[in-house]
Amino acid sequence: MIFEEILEQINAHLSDTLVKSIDENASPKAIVIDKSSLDELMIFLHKKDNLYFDSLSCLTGLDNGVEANTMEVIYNLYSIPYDHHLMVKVILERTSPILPTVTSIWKTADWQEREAYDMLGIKFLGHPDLRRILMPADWDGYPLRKDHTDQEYYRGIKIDY
Amino acid sequence: MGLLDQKTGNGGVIVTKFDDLINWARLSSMWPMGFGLACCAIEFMSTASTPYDLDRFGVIPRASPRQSDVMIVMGTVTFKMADRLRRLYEQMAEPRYVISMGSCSNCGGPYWQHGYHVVKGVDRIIPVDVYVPGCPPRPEALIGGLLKLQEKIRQETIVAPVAIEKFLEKEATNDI
Amino acid sequence: MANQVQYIFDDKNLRNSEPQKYKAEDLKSEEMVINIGPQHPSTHGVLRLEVVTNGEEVVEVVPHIGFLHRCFEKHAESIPYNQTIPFVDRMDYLAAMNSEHAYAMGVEKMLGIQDKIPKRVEYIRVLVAELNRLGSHFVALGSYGADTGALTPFFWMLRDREHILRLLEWASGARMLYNYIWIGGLFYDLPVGFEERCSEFITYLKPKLSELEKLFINNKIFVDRTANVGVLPIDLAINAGVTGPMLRGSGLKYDLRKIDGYSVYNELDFDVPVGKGKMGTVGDCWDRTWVRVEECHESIKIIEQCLVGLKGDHKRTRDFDPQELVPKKIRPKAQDLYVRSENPKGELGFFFRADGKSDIPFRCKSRGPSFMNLSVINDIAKGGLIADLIAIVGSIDIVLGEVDR
Amino acid sequence: MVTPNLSEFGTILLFIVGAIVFVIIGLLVSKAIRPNKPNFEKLTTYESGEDTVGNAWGKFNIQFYIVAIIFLLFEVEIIYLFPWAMVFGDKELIEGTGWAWAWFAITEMFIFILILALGLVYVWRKGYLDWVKPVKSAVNFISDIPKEAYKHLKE
Repeated sequence: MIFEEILEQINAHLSDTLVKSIDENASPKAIVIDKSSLDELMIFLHKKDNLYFDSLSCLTGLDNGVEANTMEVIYNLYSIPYDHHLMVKVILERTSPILPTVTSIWKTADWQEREAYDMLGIKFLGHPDLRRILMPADWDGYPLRKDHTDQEYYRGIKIDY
Repeated sequence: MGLLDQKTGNGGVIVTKFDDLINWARLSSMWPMGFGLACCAIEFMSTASTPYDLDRFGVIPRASPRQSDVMIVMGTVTFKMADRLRRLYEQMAEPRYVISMGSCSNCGGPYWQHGYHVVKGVDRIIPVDVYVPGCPPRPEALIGGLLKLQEKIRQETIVAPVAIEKFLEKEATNDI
Repeated sequence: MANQVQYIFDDKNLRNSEPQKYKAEDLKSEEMVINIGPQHPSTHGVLRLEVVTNGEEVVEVVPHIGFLHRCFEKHAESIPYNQTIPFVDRMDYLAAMNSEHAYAMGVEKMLGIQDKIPKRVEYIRVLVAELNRLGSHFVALGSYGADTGALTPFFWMLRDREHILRLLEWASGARMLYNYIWIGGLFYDLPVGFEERCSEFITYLKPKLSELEKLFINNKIFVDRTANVGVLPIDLAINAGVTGPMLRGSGLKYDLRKIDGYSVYNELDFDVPVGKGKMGTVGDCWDRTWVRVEECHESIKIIEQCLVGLKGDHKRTRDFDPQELVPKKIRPKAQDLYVRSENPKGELGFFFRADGKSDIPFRCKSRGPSFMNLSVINDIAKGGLIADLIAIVGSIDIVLGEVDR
Repeated sequence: MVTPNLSEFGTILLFIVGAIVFVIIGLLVSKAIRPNKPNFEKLTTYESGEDTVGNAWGKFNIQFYIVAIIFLLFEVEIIYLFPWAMVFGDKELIEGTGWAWAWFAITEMFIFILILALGLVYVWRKGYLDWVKPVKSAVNFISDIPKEAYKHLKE
């Protein structure tokens, strides 16, 4: 089931305006969608009997910097029965990065979304408990943002060298 | 160990100073607390096991700080771990020593530049006695660190250094 | 000037940095919250489990992680590709070679040179990666024995692992964290006589492994401690992103070395052990441990084939330079790429975003297998006893450097 | 040989006093040597580096109480056997009564033990002894993807 057939399935069963653009030289090939159609697409990809994307390999949060003023969330999906990959990209504006959660479909998204929130401040609507997972709870700022500057002291300890 | 044995030789009766006896007892049974954080903990495990045996130095890893004399900080200390490390250090019984094993706990190690969550050296949290360099330090280096700590314990004395305190008091009174 | 102590003490520090989920008032009458906290012999590092117990029975397990978060992704997007390899080693410090192999394969695929890597380099990479897999499984089995109360396997396993460490030190110069697999080749070629010493080690190791199985794996006490404990059904495993020996223990023949066939794994024949529930149900702690032991046998088979290959048609020649394909300036064109490989703990994946302008990756996210494997601990440990919880944590075989990255 | 004017119990008393003194000296010497600097952090309870939640006076499960009571019951039974054993082996009594005393004492003790054994059987049959093991709740997660999809990956 190569990339083009997956595209046909999506356009056939869901609205064909759903896929905003295609990124050919990404490996695995990627489709860019809008966050409003995220839920619908993910459920379709998970449940469709000839797609069966049953494992969300990697959910990546990404900050494109202040001048581009966008953030991205990239889902790497893989289907164990049919052994095919798909990359789904969602572009959000940087000031209020909010998008729906997919924990109801894949349980592995729970911790990965919490990590994306912890590192970049991307809020996932409907997430069971969106808290910081790696950083201390009282750490201010999101470390992986391009414009992040560390606070000077934490517990009285100088952070920079 | 050099402390007590040159005093025997004639019939097995040991005549020694009180300090020597206590220091000899303390340095031959340094029980470290199993405070394994990262890669250095695995290197400590291979130091404690078969080819580089630590038991011959009396070093037996203990699980809780209450029963341990030495805290070997093995690995990277992060800010979230700093509070716990400070509490565990405080909960250790008094003649306690700290060996900072590995360059992560010495000075932040490879994470010194971009490690926002890494404490740049465990001596910002607790006083350290011996620093063992290496990333991770070879087992021989860790054993060297333990021997260095034994030399340090050998010079300790129970009796407070009275002369210095008297001098400081005299110094303090006449410059008011 | 040496750092003087700067830590400011405040008794609310602990709660502010990692708050408890359960306060004292919202506990039922005879429930108790126990912290199997960051400093605990059986958590294999700095993992904190907040366990709500009712007498001996575990009502809920809340894992708290992040105590070893060493900002890998910040480093990966601040320094060039080739300088990130030491940080990749320190992520899963038990299987550094496998992680380097995955990272190097990813960058080579971005540069488009992954098919031009000389065969000898590929064989050396697989050889040292499988040696490192043995070392990682040895520590897993050894510390699992120590968790369930048998110290002999711990010392046996670390004694055998010492041979591997010395072999890899002879090849790369370091015992645990090697920086040996570079992007496009290797740092050094194998020293002369490495293949002979390695086959000696393999012949020494085989009886040791069967000895271990008799003493530890088929030991009645160990079987009673682990059979039917922490059963992970296959549906939950796949959905929760569990991979590696845990997924294979639950009965799915899913090994990336076979499915993706990357590097030269498609030329080597080895089979993939799958949990069959010999001592209890499929997917319990015993199955996961048994799969790890069988994988050690498979790794030995792979190592033998690699040695035959390295002594045979991929022999060491005088003008073989392992660094000939290592590019001076690594500047891949703008693209996204997700590469994955089979780590001893599971599927280690790297997502790259190269912007094509600089030789520093724009974003490099690493998907740690232990991070996913650990997230199922509440589902499989709930309802068991505290002693079973310790056995389950041991069977998941987590490495905190990879959980927290 | 000088007859010791200490009675039997005198030597035992000396032995006890010697033991107590020996222990006290050991404790006092180590108390004098070791540094003693308590502070708030050191006196907090150790729970592998974390704060404790709630106090330790939690209510325990009733099973622990039942097993403790049953143990106590049979412990007391053993204590009653000690004085019996002292009297049972007494030489003069056995010769004096021509072995009748031995038989009487042994049957009396057996009756005593039998009654208690009856109690044990009762407790065992009623099931108060067996520990109520928590039933492991199976993980009820049903994936949307049918099992046949993985057939080729399962032997």
